[in-house]
Amino acid sequence: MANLTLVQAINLALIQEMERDDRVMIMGEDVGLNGGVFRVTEGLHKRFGEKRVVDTPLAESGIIGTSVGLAMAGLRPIAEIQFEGFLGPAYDQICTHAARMRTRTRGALTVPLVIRVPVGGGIHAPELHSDSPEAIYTHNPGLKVVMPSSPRDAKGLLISAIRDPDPVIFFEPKRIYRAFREEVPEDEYTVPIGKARVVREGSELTMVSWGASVIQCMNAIETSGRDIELIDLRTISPFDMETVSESVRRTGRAIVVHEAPLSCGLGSEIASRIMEECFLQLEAPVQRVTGFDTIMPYYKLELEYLPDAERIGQAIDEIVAY
Amino acid sequence: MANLTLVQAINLALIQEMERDDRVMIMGEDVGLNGGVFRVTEGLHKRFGEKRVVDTPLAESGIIGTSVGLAMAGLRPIAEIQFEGFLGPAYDQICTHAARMRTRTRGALTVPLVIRVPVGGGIHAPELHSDSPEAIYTHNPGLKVVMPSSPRDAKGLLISAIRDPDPVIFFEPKRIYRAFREEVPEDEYTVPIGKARVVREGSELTMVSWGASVIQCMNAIETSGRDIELIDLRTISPFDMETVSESVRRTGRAIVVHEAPLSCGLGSEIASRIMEECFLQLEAPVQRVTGFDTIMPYYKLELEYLPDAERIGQAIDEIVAY
Amino acid sequence: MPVEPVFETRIDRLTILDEHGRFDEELGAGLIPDEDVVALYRHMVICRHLDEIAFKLQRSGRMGTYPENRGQEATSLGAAYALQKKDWLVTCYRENAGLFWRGLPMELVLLHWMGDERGNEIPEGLNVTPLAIPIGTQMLHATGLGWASKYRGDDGIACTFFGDGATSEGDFHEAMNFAANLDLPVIFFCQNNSWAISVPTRIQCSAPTIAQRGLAYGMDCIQVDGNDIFAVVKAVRDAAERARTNQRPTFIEAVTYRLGDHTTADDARRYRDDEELEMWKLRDPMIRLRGWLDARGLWDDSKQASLQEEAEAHIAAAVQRASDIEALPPTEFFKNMYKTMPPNLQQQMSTMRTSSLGRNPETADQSAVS
Amino acid sequence: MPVEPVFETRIDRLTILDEHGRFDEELGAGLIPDEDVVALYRHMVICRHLDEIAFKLQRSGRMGTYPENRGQEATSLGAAYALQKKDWLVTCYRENAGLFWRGLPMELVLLHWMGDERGNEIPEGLNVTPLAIPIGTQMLHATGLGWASKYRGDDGIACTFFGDGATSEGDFHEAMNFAANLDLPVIFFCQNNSWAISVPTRIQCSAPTIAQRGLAYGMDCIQVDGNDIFAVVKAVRDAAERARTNQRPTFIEAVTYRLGDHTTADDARRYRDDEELEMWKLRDPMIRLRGWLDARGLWDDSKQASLQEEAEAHIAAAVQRASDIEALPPTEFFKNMYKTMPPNLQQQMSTMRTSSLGRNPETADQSAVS
Ligand SMILES: Cc1ncc(C[n+]2csc(CCOP(=O)(O)OP(=O)(O)O)c2C)c(N)n1
Ligand SMILES: Cc1ncc(C[n+]2csc(CCOP(=O)(O)OP(=O)(O)O)c2C)c(N)n1
Ligand SMILES: [Mg+2]
Ligand SMILES: [Mg+2]
Repeated sequence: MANLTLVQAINLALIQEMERDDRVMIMGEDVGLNGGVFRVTEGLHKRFGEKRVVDTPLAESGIIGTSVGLAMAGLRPIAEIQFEGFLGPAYDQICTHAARMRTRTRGALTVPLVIRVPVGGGIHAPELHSDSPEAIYTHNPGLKVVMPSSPRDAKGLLISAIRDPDPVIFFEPKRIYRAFREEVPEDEYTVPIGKARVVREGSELTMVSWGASVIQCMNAIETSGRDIELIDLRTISPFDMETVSESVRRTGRAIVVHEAPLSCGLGSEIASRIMEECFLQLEAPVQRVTGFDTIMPYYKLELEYLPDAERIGQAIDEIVAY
Repeated sequence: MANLTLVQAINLALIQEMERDDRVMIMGEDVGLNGGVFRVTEGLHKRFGEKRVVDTPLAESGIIGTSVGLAMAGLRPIAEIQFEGFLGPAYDQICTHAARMRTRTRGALTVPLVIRVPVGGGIHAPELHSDSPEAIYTHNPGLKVVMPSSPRDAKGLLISAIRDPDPVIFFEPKRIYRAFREEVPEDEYTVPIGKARVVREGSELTMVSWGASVIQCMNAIETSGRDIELIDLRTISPFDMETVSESVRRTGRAIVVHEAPLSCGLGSEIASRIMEECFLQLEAPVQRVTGFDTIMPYYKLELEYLPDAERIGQAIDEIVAY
Repeated sequence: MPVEPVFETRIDRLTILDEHGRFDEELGAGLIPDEDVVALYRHMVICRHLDEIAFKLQRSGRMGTYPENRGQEATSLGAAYALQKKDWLVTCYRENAGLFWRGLPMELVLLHWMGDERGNEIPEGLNVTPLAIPIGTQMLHATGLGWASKYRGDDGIACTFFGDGATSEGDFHEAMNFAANLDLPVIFFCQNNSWAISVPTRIQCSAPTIAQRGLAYGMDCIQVDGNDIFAVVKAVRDAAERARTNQRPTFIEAVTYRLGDHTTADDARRYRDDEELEMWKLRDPMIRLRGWLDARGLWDDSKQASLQEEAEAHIAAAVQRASDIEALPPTEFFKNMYKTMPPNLQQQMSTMRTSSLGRNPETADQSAVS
Repeated sequence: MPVEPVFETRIDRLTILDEHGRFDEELGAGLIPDEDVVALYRHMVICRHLDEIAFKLQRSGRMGTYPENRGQEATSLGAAYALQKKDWLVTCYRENAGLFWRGLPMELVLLHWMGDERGNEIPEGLNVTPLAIPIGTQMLHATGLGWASKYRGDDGIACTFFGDGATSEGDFHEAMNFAANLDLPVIFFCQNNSWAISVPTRIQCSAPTIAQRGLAYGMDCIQVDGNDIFAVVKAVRDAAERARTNQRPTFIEAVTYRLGDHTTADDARRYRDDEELEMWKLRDPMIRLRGWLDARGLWDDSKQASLQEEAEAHIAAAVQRASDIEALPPTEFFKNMYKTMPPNLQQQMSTMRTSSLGRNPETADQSAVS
């Protein structure tokens, strides 16, 4: 066990998988000598050489498109997109090719690719450095989407992602890159993709979240003093509806919390599924505490935009009183 | 009044707006001499000349990015993207710039741009010619998204879109481009963006749909023989929740129908909003009859994928029996 | 010197067998053994016949939209001939001739255009990617495939084909730039056929040549007469050599012409002059090659007649195989979304429903599972 | 002739005042009136001082990430000087000097980096676009803006700035290609400062020059010494002339250097040699211009001292204005999403909630509406 930050846990997972499998390679902007702008790939260039840790031209579609080719040829590329706001230029290669190659060719060609992307707000970054586009890649079929909220999960999920035979977008909540440390096993281990984690059990209400918002939920729950079950989805797509349903059937109430805008966010899917699967048990409409249906503002106001313990707390009070 | 197809109605709207406002110009692939691959811009090149009807290089990001510039300079570009499957390369310019310029500059620079895009399945077209990405541009704030289901609405909505001070994605359901005709006023008129149309009133159940699916809904309703209210959303973003809520509060039951995949589709947002706003009136969970969470298959199986009268009919039976 | 040249260059155009039948012995002699020229010619005739049949299938409603390859057979065929089996062919949709030469079963292409993913189920070891629908995107895959060969040190290269229109897409630029700057063994093969649907090449590229697009990347680049299979073979061979020995990419512009409509959904008379078409018909790569063979006594009308019969039988058999294929189960499209089907898809597939009351596994009719 | 040249060209490099202080009288004499050279120099000094202050503001937590412009002042300044007020400046984020010359209030740039959209509220008629964060995307807007001028026939042009890294993005290619093929009055101005964060230029472009990227489009292109404001002014003037009279775009590669870190979030020592930095410090455009002025008796130490004071006062006042600006109401970000706020946003804004029990308008506290 080592006491690691999220950044360190991811770095460790990368090292271990690269040691284990020489088909694994890393590519992206500034991932080499510089170790990535968040230092997630720190030391890897030195350790594995420039053949396996490659600084690419500044072109996101190029990074993903060539990764698709590398993956079709049987390698295991891990592509870094520097910020989620720069996934846009790669959208087409992700959704048109990475996500479709297996079904297009009936498995003759596949894309075992991991796309690592820092995500979310709260670090006072410039424009387009604070968004949360996970629902976009959930609505687009053919991808897996993962977002850890803790160092331990991060390591295990990333190892699963690297070994996964299908393309995985691995979102790293930058707000908690270094926010806290956790004991992380030094040996390799996997956390399964598609399985949620019950962070805390409870009977009054089910709260579902992922990424950095999980921390906000914890704070709100602690402040509320109520017996709330908190589920960290960990995998966004395909998400673990079984765990959510089972919980809501017990508690009868649910709140979903995420940073992304409300409309057509993953919260809407979860709320709909809860209604569908727990209709007769529901005591109140599922509440969604999310980003607003606006562009994430420049950082002076980002904390007004992001769901925080206070907003979550209000929703708790209201839903319990309903 | 003239008896027009959807294609003709759109063509007429384009002509009338170009006559009225010489800032209006059209650009895209094959929109000139060829009149567009669906002939929507037929005759415009001849009528308005190559300055106002421009064949561009084959580059969707280029089409949208230059349109953003044209619009910021005060022109009224109408950009055609040849098929919805080719919006991908333009995703970044749409969501990063067109959608953000007003809020970024607090209104100092704005993007009065219309992006016309044929959408949806059912015409036995090749891969990537049959998708329904409307929810993607609904989750991304800052855009308006419109999808008519009839020639009359199409003309009025397109005129509204062209006059709108903000970017509008105007989706044209290609399955009904020429499927039927309708009396369309010859004079110019507008249909307001953001207002649904009650296609048919009813008391047993509310059905919400848009685009080509509205026709499938009508068929299912007729077959069912039930007293069903059918709402054609017409505008996807921002959608007219008021009309939906008012209806469901009366009927207590709702089905949403769309071609796009289920998860995080607009159906999920509508279902969630219905739960939120009509919780106490709901007699059954809102049902979503949609595309599956898979890639739209090649055309041999596209009719298995698309929601049709039969699948909608099953949902009607089940929800009424619930 | 305040104004000083820092870079000088030129673009060459390569022709070996020109449109007037003149053959450059110096470059051409021994380039392709006679029996191979015959084989290539035979192959072209067969592919040309496929176009005819596919066109008819489309018109009679037995096939969806189909893009004729007519007039462009020499390009991909010459390239496929010049390359090795281990090299990747990363094509668009006008490279039937090259794909069949490599060994792609003809019915796969038919199935593709019949709206059936089985047409993309590339047999193992063939090293070709499926026909690419989104224009300009597949070149990046070639860059990645070439990169993988370099990574592994397996001496393979990737050759990607695309149209003049495709060179306008951003992905084209990124693919070329990655290959040039990371030193990757890739051949970028542009089929400049004068048109992108109704848009003439000058809207895609107003420079004197498309070949010079390679200069932006410091890449070797050349223009070839794309209706001259000898020139194509030589250019691709040289490029392959460069890729294999120095890991350097090459950009080839092959000047050719689309003799048919863009696809069966198009009517080129709306935008294209008859004169232009007639002129290019004279430059048909098949006519040219036939002339070369005739002149050398390697071919004659009776051979042609029996080849024609052979072609008809060959294509008829392929059409038969494509038409006889068993119907897909309606749930087919769920099956290859992921290696392992996640629960939500299992649920949707087992009921063929998305509405929850229908897809509730407890109440669903389990017999629907296929 | 089987191999025949079809295109020949070369790229020139333009320098007028070189790094050794040599001035080409033939090209340089009268290019910029003496009093303007003084004004430009003064402007550079003031901008340089802004970097210093902004850096300190960031370090003391009063500003977010900030990208120093240090060492690159001559590029955008020379261009802004050479252009007319009606021409658009479409910048990235290292063009402070040009923007201020055009008249952009300095506090706007400060506000931008302080995380405040008011920094992008460009005063009317200034014809500049906001600082662009997504690399490589803004050039397309310039192409559109130039197109609009041509459409209107108003004789304006657009000049867009971007880094060496930006030339790797697909949008760069599309912007250049549209401008060249549709004959649009646009100047593409690349600031090649050797680095894109930690990635050296050769990874972005392994060709001998970045300038030759323009050859792909048949565009006029030139390399200039970007630390020589005379060369920049001449190149931009020539390009503007070409754009205004022939609607033709030009590609300019200005070779310059980023003397600071990429931004305040970066530490260039991790990837950059000290030697390289030291060499470039000697080529500082400000030192060079000061030398020229000194030699002509147009400047001296006492002028420098009073300018320094003036700069300090000037920047201090701008910082003051940026800091004194009234706080934004928390609901501010709803207000400019659309010209007319749709109901769902009104609802969310009035309650600052997304959860429905909180945003129900009947139960919501209407006093929250701002
Ligand atoms: C990204 C994208 N945009 C638009 C289209 C529609 N489209 C199909 S083929 C074509 C023209 C392609 O021209 P070119 O690259 O020259 O190839 P050619 O058909 O001439 O062989 C267009 C615009 C598409 N398939 N993909
Ligand atoms: C699309 C996009 N990708 C990545 C980034 C992150 N990023 C910011 S600046 C930069 C380097 C830019 O280099 P260059 O274009 O040379 O400009 P310079 O900073 O050197 O002036 C990168 C990669 C971004 N802002 N946008
Ligand atoms: Mg073409
Ligand atoms: Mg740079």
